[in-house]
This record gives sequence, C-alpha cells and structure tokens, in this order.
Amino acid sequence: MSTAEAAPPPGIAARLFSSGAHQKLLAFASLIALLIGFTLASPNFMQMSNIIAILQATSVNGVLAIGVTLVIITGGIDLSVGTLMTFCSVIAGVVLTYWGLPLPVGIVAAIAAGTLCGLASGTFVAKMKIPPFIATLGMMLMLKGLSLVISGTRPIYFNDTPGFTDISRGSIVETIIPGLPIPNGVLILFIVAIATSYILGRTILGRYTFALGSNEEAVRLSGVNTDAWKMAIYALAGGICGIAGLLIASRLNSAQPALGLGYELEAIAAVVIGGTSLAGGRGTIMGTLIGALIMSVLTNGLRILSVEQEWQTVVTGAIIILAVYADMLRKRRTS
Amino acid sequence: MSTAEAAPPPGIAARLFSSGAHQKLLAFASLIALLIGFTLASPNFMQMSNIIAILQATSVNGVLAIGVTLVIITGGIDLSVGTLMTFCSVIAGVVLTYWGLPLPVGIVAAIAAGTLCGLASGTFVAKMKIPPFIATLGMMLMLKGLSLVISGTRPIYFNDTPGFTDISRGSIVETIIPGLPIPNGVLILFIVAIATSYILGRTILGRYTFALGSNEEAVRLSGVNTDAWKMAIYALAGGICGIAGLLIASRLNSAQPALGLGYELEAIAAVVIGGTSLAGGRGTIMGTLIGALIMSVLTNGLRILSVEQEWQTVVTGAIIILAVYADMLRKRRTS
Amino acid sequence: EDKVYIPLISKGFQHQFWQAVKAGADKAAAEFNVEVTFEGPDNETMVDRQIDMLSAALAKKPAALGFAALDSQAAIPILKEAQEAGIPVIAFDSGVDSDIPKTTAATDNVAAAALAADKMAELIGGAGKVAVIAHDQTSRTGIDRVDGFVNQMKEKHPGIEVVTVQYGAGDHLKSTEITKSILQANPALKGMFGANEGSAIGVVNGVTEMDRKEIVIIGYDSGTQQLQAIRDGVMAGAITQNPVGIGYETVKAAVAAAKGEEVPTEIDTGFYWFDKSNMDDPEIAAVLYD
Amino acid sequence: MKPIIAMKGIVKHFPGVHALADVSFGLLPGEVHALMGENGAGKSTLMKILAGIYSKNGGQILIDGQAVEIGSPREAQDLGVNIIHQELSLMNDLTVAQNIFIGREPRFSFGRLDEAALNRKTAEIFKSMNLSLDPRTIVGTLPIAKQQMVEIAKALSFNSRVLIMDEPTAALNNAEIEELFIIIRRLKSERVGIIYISHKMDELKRIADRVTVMRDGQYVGTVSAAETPVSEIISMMVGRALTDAAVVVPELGDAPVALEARGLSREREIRDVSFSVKRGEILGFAGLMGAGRTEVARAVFGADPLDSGEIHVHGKLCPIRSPGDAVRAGIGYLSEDRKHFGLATGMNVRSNIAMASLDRFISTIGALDEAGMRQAAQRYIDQLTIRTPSDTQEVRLLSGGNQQKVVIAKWLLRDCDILIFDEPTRGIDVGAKSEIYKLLHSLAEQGKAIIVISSELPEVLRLSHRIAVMCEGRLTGILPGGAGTSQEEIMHLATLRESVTQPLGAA
Ligand SMILES: Nc1ncnc2c1ncn2[C@@H]1O[C@H](COP(=O)(O)OP(=O)(O)OP(=O)(O)O)[C@@H](O)[C@H]1O
Ligand SMILES: Nc1ncnc2c1ncn2[C@@H]1O[C@H](COP(=O)(O)OP(=O)(O)OP(=O)(O)O)[C@@H](O)[C@H]1O
Ligand SMILES: [Mg+2]
Ligand SMILES: [Mg+2]
Repeated sequence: MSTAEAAPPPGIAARLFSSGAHQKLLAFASLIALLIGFTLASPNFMQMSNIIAILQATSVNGVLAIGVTLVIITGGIDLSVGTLMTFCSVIAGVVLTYWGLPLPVGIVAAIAAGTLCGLASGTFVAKMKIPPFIATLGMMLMLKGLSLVISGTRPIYFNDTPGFTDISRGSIVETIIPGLPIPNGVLILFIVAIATSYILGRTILGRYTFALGSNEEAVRLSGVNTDAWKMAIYALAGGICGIAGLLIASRLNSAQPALGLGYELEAIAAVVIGGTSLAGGRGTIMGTLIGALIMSVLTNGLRILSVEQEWQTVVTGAIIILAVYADMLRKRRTS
Repeated sequence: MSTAEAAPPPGIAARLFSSGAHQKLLAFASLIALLIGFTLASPNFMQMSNIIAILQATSVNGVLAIGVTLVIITGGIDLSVGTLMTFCSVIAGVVLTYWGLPLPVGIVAAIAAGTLCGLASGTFVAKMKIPPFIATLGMMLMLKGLSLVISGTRPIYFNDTPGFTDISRGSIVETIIPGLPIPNGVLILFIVAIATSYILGRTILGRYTFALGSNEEAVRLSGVNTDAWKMAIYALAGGICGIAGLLIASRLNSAQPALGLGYELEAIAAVVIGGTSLAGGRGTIMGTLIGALIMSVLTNGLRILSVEQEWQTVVTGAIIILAVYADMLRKRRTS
Repeated sequence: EDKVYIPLISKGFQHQFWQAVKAGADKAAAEFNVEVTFEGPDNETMVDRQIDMLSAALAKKPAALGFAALDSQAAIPILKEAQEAGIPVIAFDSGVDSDIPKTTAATDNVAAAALAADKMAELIGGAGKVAVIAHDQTSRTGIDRVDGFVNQMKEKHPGIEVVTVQYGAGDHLKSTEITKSILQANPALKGMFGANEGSAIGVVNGVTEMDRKEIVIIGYDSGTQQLQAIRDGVMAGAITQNPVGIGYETVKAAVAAAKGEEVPTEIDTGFYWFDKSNMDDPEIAAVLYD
Repeated sequence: MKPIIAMKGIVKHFPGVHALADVSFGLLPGEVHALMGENGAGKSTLMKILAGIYSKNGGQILIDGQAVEIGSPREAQDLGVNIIHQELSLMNDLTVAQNIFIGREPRFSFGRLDEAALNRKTAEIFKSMNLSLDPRTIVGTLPIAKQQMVEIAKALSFNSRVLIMDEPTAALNNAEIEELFIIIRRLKSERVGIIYISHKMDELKRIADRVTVMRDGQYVGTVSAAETPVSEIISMMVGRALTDAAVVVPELGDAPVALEARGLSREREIRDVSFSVKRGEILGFAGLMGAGRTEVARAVFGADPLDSGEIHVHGKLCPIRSPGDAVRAGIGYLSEDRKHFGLATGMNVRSNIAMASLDRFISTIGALDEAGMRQAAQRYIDQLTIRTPSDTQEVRLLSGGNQQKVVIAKWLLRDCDILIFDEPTRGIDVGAKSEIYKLLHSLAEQGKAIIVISSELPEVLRLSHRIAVMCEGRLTGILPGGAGTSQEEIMHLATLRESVTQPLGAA
C-alpha cells in the first residue's frame, strides 16, 4: 500500500542524538543547501556575528515550535502559542515591574502562567472534547485580550529589574569560552530542545505523547488515563511558551502586549518543515529545530542579499514548499 | 464505541436544505442565543440596517469559508485563502484599471486566477505529496508577495470601471422587492452557498470530496484517480476565493494588496464552528454559513454594546469555545 | 443618561500612539461631557475591518463621528451613509479624499518625515548610506513617511543614499531582526530611520545587539523606550506628532459639529523634532507620551 | 482446462522482510482455490500483487496464458480481477451504497449523481445476498461484520472473472457464512475463479476445490480439498502435526469468585445482565452478532458508561468508571477490533506490548526502561511466535494475525487477574489458535478468571468451562461446558427472543 511505501522512519525516533536522528540528518540537506547558497551569494552572510544573529533570531520561534511539536505529536494543534508567549511576558512584567518582586519570582510566574493556560487548553480538549483547533483559537483570542487588559494596553518595561535582559542577551558561554559570544537565549533554546527530546524519547509522558497521536482510543482501552496525560502535555507545552515569553521580553526589555499574533503559524510551519506530521503520532524535536533554522536562515539570508521585501516573501514561500518536497522525495527513495 | 458515539449526523448530509440539515438546524441554537442576547441588550442591534451590515460583513468571510470547507472535507487545509482572495482582487484591478478592459473580463480573470492558484496548491498536495498545511502556507506567502509585486505595492482603485462597486454594494433584491435592500454581496454569498451545497451533495465531485476525506487509500484502491479529483477540489476552492476577491474589491472599491493575512484562520474557524471536522470526511455548507454568521454577529454585537476592544477579543474567544462546547454536548446527548 | 455619543474609528488601538490619541479624546470627552468610544483594527492593512467598525458605529446613531481612514477612497460609500443620516464626520490623523469630513485634525506625515531626513543629513555630515525601517508598505502613514524621507534625501541631500527600505509591521522583534540583517549586509551604514514607534525600537534593539554604536538613529513618535534611548544617547532624536492633541481636537471639533457650529476646515496638530537637548522643554514634553 | 491465472516464481521484499520467495499459484475458471498458511506466510501479499496493489520484485503473472503487468488496482479491475481486503478498506463517512459504487457512480450529465439508481442497484445486490441492510446507512455506524458484508457486496458488484477473498468470514457468524457460501456457489456456476483465504479449517471441505499451502513466504504444495485430510493440510502449514484435545472442565466448587456482574443495564443494548466468573474458570460468551456481548465486555471494562448495575471484583463492590479503573482492579480487555481499539499501529511492537504496563518500566530517574521493555517484548514474541523482524518493527507492517498476537501480549504482560478476550482468534491461523487455546487454559490453571467472547461455536465449546449465551442484550442462559453441551442448545438460547411464544427456526 502506498501508505506503507511513503512511510517515514520509525516514529519513536524522537531523541535528539539517537539512531532515528541519524536518518533525520539527511533533512539537514535543505538547511545546508541554503547555508551554502547564501555564503556564496554574500560575503556578509557566513560571519560569526551573523550566525549568532540567526541563532538569536531562531530562539523565540524555536522554543515556541518545540512546545507546539508536543501538541502536534498528540494529534492536536496549538494556535495559542504566540499570544500565550505574550501573556506570559506580560505576567512577568506585572510581577517584576508593577509589583517589584525579585527576578526568580517573575521567571517562575511566567512559566507557571504558561503552564496553567496550557492546562486550560488541555482541559478544553481532553475533558470538554472541544477540537484542539477551536479550543486553542479561543484561547489565543482570550489571551490576546487579557494581555492588553492586564498590561493596561501599554508595554511594561523591565528597567527596574537588573539582569532581566541577560536572560536572553547575556552570554554565559562567552564568560566560559571567550570569543564565543553565544547569547543565553540560544543556550536556552538548546537546553529546552534537549530536555524536551529527553522527555519525548525516554519518559512515560513522551511515550504517551506518541501513543495518543497514534491511536488515542487504543491507549484509553489499555487502561491509561488519556485525558490526564493529554492535559499534562498541553500544560508542558504551555510552560515552554512561558519560557519563550521570558526570552522575548528579555530581548525587547519589555512586555509588548500587542505582539504575538502570527507567531503560531510560523511555529507550526517550523514543526511541519521539520518532518512532524500534523496527523500526529510522529515527530522529532531535532526536526523542529532544523525547521526553525531553515526559516530564520532564509529570512536572514534574503535580507542580507537585500532582496526586495515583497520578493522575499515569494521566495520564502517557494523554498518552504521545495524544502518539504525534497524531504518527501528523499523519504520515498529510502523506503 | 467512542468513534460511533462522537459521530455527528450523517456526513453526506451536505445539502443546504436536506434531511441532514434538519439536524444541523439545532446548531442554530448558539446563533439564535446570540441574536436574542444582543437584541435584549441593545435597541440598536436588531434593526434592518444593522442586520444588513452583519450580513454584508459576513459575505467575504462566508465565501472564503465555503471554499475552505471543500478542502477541509477532503481532509486537507487551505491557509492561502486570505492572500489568494487579495491576489484575485489585484488581478481584477490590473485587468480593469491598468489595462482598461471591460468588467466581465475582469470578473473572469479574477475567478480564473483563483482557480489556477487553487490548482497549483492542489498539484503540490496531490502530485508532489506535500502536506496541505505546508503547500498552502507556501502558497499563502507566495501570493502575499506577488500581490504586492503585481500591484506595485499600492492599492488599485476601480474608479474607471462603472458598476464595479455594484458587485457587492448594489442591490438587485431591492429593485425587485422595494424596501429590502439586501446587498448583492450577500446575495452572492447565498448563491455560492447553494451552488456549493449542490456540488457537494449531488455531483460526483462532491462525492469524491467526502470519500477522499473519509479514506483516501480506499478510494484509490477502488480505481479512482484520486490525484486528479483532489486537484479539481482545490481548484474549485480557489475559484471561490476568486469570488471573495471580487466581493472585497468591490466593497472597498479598491484592490488592497496587503490585505488578507489572518483571514484564513477566521475562515477555518467558521468552518469548524459550523461542525465540519478537521479530520475530513464530514461537513456541511449550511454549518459553515452558520459558523460565519456566529462570528460576525458576535463581532458586531460586542461593538454595538460598546464593549472595550480588548474585552471584545476575550469574549469572542470564550464564546467560540462555548458555542462549540454546546454543540458537542448536544451531539453527545442525541447519540 | 442621554449623553452625546461620539465614536472614534482609528487605524489601530494597541500601539502607544493610538493610546495617546485615545487619552486626548477621553480628556475632551470629560471636558465636554460627551461619551466617546475608541476603536481600531489590529493592523493598518485591515481596510475592510475598519469599514465594518464604521457601520457598527453608525448603527449606534452617534451625534458625530471621528475617523482616521486606512484607505480614504474605500470608506467613501459608508461616509456618504453618515452624511445622509446627518452625522458629521471629523477626519483625524490623515485626511480623507472627499468633502464629507467637516474638518481634518492631522499631522503632515510627508513634511514630518522630510524633517527627519534633514536631521539625519545634518547628523551624518551630508554623505553616506542610510536605511529605513517602516511599519507598513501600503498604509497611508507608511507610504507618506517613507516617501517623505526618501524623496527629501533625493532632492536635498544627494550625497546620501537610502540603501534599503524594509517593513516590520511595527512588530518590535521583527524590526529588530530586520535591523540586524541590514547592519550585517551594509557594514558602511551610517544611519537608520525607524518610521514608527515599533520600528524605531526595533532599530535601537538591533543596533544595541550588534553593538554598532556609530549608527545614527532617528525615530518617530515617542513612548517610554524611545525617550529612554534618546536620554541614553543611543537614539539621536525623533519626530513626534501630537497624538494627545489629535484626539482632543477631534472630539472638540466633533462636539462643535454635532451642535451645528462652524468648525475650521483644517486643524494642523503639528509635529516636532525632539532630542536630548529639548525633550524636557515644556511645549515638547507636553506632546510626548510614555 | 486452461487456467485463468498463473503466477510463477513471484518474489517480494519489504524492508527487513523477505515476504515472498519463488511462489507459484494457478487458478482455473469456476474453481474455489483456497490459499492457506500461517499468519505472515505471505498470503495477503501474494494476492495484493495480483490485485495491482503491490508491485512484485520478480516472477511472472499470466492471465489466460498471456503475460501481464498489473500496475494499479484499476488495471486489475480492467482485467476482471477484484479483491475483498482482509483489513476493511471502506469510507466510514459514506453510505453503504456510496461505498459499493465508489468510482462507478451512476450519473446524469454534468457529473450529477443518480442517487436513486445507486441505492436501487445496491438494494438489488443486497437482495441477491439475502442481506437486509438499508443502502443509505452510514458505513461507520455498522458493526464490523456488517462492514465485511459491504465489502463482499462491493466485490460482487463488479463483473469479476477472478474474485479474491482475503479472510471474508473472519468477522461473520454462521448464518452469514451460509449466505456467503451460497453466493460463492452461484459465482462458481458462472465460471468465476475464486481465491479463498481463511483460517477456518472447516470451511475448506465445504467450499474449496483445491488448496494451496504457503509457509514462510514459500510455496509448499497444492492438493485437492476433497481428497486430502485436514490434518495433512495443517501439517503442511505448520510443518508438524497438531493434536486437538477436548476441554476438560476443572472442579471449581470452592474457588473464589473473581468477577461478578449484577444487573448490568445500558439503554437497549444491555438489559439486566448478571453473571460471575470464578478464579481458574473460563466463561465463554456465545450469541449471534449484535447480541450485545461486546457491549457487556466494554461496560465491565469501563469503556462505556452503565445506566445501572454493580460490578464486584474479588467479592468487593468496585466502581469502574474508566478503563483505567478496570485495569487497576486487575481486569484486562482484548477488543474485537484490534485496528481501532487495540493497537497504536504507527508505533512499534515493543511500545504496543508495553502500552498497558508502562508504569512498571520506569527507572529511578523517571526514564523508561527500554532494555526491560525489549526483554519483555522479546519474551512474548517468542512465546506467541509473533512473526516480526524485530521488536522495533511498526505494528502496521505486521500481518493481521500477528497484530492480534501483539494485543494478546499486551494483556499478558499486564498480568491481570481477570481477562476478557473478545474474539481472540479472529484472523489467527490454526497453529497459533491452538497455541492460544493452550495459553488460555494455562492462564486459567494459574488461577486467572477468563471471559472469552467468540462467534465460532466450536471454539466456545472447546474452550469454555461454562457458556453464557446472549440474545438481544439479555443473558438468556448459562450452560455447562464440556462434551455434554451441543451447538443446538446454544443456538436455542441465542435465538431466544423476548416473545418466547414465537418458536424460532434456528433452534
Ligand atoms: N508493507 C509491508 N512492509 C513490511 N512488511 C510487510 C508489509 N506487508 C506485509 N509485510 C510482511 O510480509 C509478511 C507476509 O505478510 P502477509 O500479510 O502477506 O501475511 P498473511 O499470510 O496474509 O498473514 P495473515 O494470515 O496473518 O493475514 C509478514 O511477515 C509481514 O510482516
Ligand atoms: N446495523 C446496525 N446499526 C446500528 N447498530 C447496530 C447494528 N447492528 C447491531 N447494532 C448494535 O450493535 C450492538 C451489538 O454489537 P456487536 O455486533 O459488537 O455485538 P456482539 O454481541 O459483541 O456481536 P459480535 O461480537 O458477534 O460482533 C447491538 O446492541 C446493536 O444495537
Ligand atoms: Mg493476510
Ligand atoms: Mg462483538
């Protein structure tokens, strides 16, 4: 059957550096091709500062994409990631600037807010049986409005919280390895990626994530409390959005309550370009990272080449399609 | 069996006024509740002019939602509907204003452009096996860029084409029934709805639309050229977006090349609120119409009540979730 | 309570600029004892959403209407409806190509951006490369500010080359990334103009992250972060409109028009250059917001 | 007589699996040719090649002596070759009639559908099959047996010269099998060649002319059905002889009751059902299709809510509201529809076997113990002889019977005290079947309480220590197991409708 023939590599191969990832390395192809192309096209592209800029630009979208990967593997979708990120940054702003509490409290509050909102989405989906698209669309709108309400429709600045901007912009790596100014934001992206990979590949939560996406009813009939696990997964994804909220707030040194719309599509695009199926049941964090990188390399490279902005959009669209097509061809050939 | 229990009424019951629609009438409940609520809350709401304004506001989103319903029933998704609409209106602008050709040519050109772009998306999906999400995301970006390129990044006005604004704003109904100033745009929405319902329920194309969404592999094993039919469905959906493009251009008396982003989510939301399953295989045009109406009644009503704008967003999100939840409960009870 | 009701339909509501306009409108509302609502679409491409807002506002049978058109032509039919219903319309922020509005309370964006160009030329010594980041490619304010800046450079400062104009939708983060790419691609760049608040903050962020302190940054509008950047010397200065004044004047004119009084055909709310040296002057401080 | 079909030296590889090696097969017109073999022997694969679904890696297909390449299902149909798939491939959201005529809808001009003709033609086919089913029923709402009948009707709607039936009776009850055999005989008389795959040995004698046996993707031999004893065919299949012991009903007088259901009711499907199972006992559930046995099992397991009734486990009242509650109470349920309710087919064998017991494979740092799961999986792969290249093979790539064994392994690993097996041998070959019978008996000997639901009366008789019979949602009687009970007694209870004054034919 054609389904069998189009079959991608084993679905559970979710670990970042596992045998499954070995196959995934081939998906680097599009990314490498882009990198080589831009390097040849512009001397300004392949430079330490620009590479770091690209990584920095990937950090927020990458973290969001990792969160949404979890939900997509369960067979769901999360449209609220962008506004949830914003909501969490506003919460951090309220806690740190309006209430003047210390930095760690703000960090915990942002992540907790994300987790709770994720849990709410999960409850809508698991308990109230609302389709994930609608549950998270509603959540997206509610959070968008609430961010404005809570912040009083104005940005909240973190000028009174010293060290807040270091969350994303400082560089612990540079203090250890001088000359390698990898910003903390990028470090956090990789830490989140590795932790999530571990959870997906090695823990019971990860196993159920795949199982729910593969056949929820069969899992339920195996005596598993599928609702509870699903809620846990949405909550985890929400918590990850909270981290993204801290990253963006730190980069902008402010919580911008109107931001966030449109980020969800970009995050989902990164996930799908990375080979995760929207039908659920299969996907890798490594793929998502590559997908997010493809998107930001493309954006950055086209800008460096000073391509006219309207053409940038056209080219981005075309390359996204081509990248996935190339991956498709490769998979068909290997199976 | 849970699948059977969650099963909505017969999937093929797609005709606007068929026996299946009878069950769907229950989904009116949320809509009616909203209408009654707003009528009680504000004397300005239930007035001829406002009802017509609501219908007028529904026309563009409604037509887009009808187009995307087709694609969703096949089990796909179309993110490009918003920018495709814009692209078609720009094409109409180029043909009518830049080239000065007569009105019918412009109409045909817009619909043809939509059909061709839909065909392109369909080809990506059916022939190149690119997941619909990515294929249409790429298409969305490409069309967004191309609209700007073709229009020279500026709106194109239709001042030289007398009668163009009548496409959406004139009222044939009023010339026939004086005192009932239903704008042509609304008339077109209903015509598109009835025609699409007919196609879905009574023609071979409609049959395969449901069949593809239900079990594509089984259809293919029955010897049907699934790729060709899928392409035809995407093309039809594209053509319908072309009609939406004409409607919005006529309403604004201009082709606004930057418009269109975000419309896809709203259209998809209308479809899902209307009871069509994103998993494919089932759905009704009637439901989509109701979904689109729920969204615009909500928006309009909250504005009429002068609810603060940030709270409007919150309430909209909450009501979307509640509407679908109510529908869910009803279905669970009836089955 | 039968207060006079005046809805203001603006181009946006989430940005600080619009919140300042709203503040001005609220101030006038309190002063003249009228009820004002303020509404605008999420971004400046949503021409049709604005029309829907207009028609909902008309359904509420207002005494007068304030309107900042995203596309003035597109709105004419519904403005005609207002006219037929005897509801006076006051245009604000930018004009409407029609004689329906009784008056227009607006900033001349082209002239304001030209002033930014002159200041830029002065600060970088009349020669070199500069870049522009704007919020929107198709909206009136976006077009006017970019055109005003670029044309002024062409006409008055031939030694200066505008290497690129890019659009970041007013999104701080996106504008930051764009700035960084532009800096990367143009090592010899001397100055950047951010054509609205979000764009200007993006430029500041990008320049800071790339550590290119030599770049002369000129912004537009105010807001806490821009004011801070100017105080810190990261931003050379900015153009400010008088958003509070715009809101105030709009409501004031609307109240007058609703009573059938004569209103002036044009209310120029003005624009100002401000930098570290003059930002605390009372007449400047009065038009800044944060 | 010239063969219609001649397949010679067919070879087929899948990644990691050598599915077919040099297989030959021939079919005469008007013949019913049975294709036999253990699970995973390659029967379905061979037929899918003939039906244009898989492409072969080697060998030749001759139709009427002419070499042909069959590239797609359409080409196969054009050659008059049609197949009833083992795994149902229907469109659940469409009606029965729409399914049957998919791709060949009667239509007016401009692609308009002639729905009336569609339903009429379908009704005609159903009439010829003696099947009472409304052509406008949505397929997804039908029980699996009815769906199987729809598949059969679909194949009949073609004017086939060759009809392949891949386990058509796996989900059917006796009456329906009778109807199918009448249809097959009619087709025979019309000189249609029929390839018949089944694991039910008794069907061979009744319907087949010749039997071809396959083992491990290889051709073993072709024999005449009438002249070859079943035992010989079985030993060709499994490579050894099987002994068939009759059930010995153990003495369970003072054994404690493990599970007791009192007055279970849910709408019209379950009506006041009470029964109990002792430790060490196998309670068989017999009944016609739709009798509600599956419903009772699902309700006991907490998969569906009950309107009223109590469930006692080990003598204690046990509120079971979800499958999770049931599993915690030590109840396992093996569903009759493995594809939808038993397996995560996109996941591998190891994960599926561990699915109900994952909480036991967590190491100290919260990670899953992969090594432990591998060992467990391997143990059951060996014990149940699951044919799979490794425990990391995706389950959807296994043959139907081997998938069923994976589900069984899942519940064996969970080690429940009370096990409910719903059609445990559906699609399982004779060799494995007797393994499963042995397994069930040994589980009972270990003191487990076992409920077996089966539509095959011989199976119920062979396994059960007691036999509960259901009809229309009611428990109509409980019979003793062993040689004393006859099929007729069971059928009497199975057709004991509520109005007992009406004597019924089958009884
Ligand atoms: N698409 C596939 N990819 C990989 N392996 C496959 C595929 N299809 C079948 N196989 C393997 O080929 C072998 C033969 O499978 P097949 O389905 O033909 O068996 P079968 O004789 O029909 O068994 P059963 O009686 O259980 O249905 C099995 O080992 C199976 O795992
Ligand atoms: N054609 C049908 N349409 C709708 N519901 C049906 C239909 N046939 C049966 N049912 C319902 O399904 C239930 C029985 O399902 P099922 O066939 O699984 O029962 P069972 O006794 O387990 O039979 P078996 O296990 O032999 O299939 C019955 O309660 C009946 O109401
Ligand atoms: Mg088989
Ligand atoms: Mg059953």
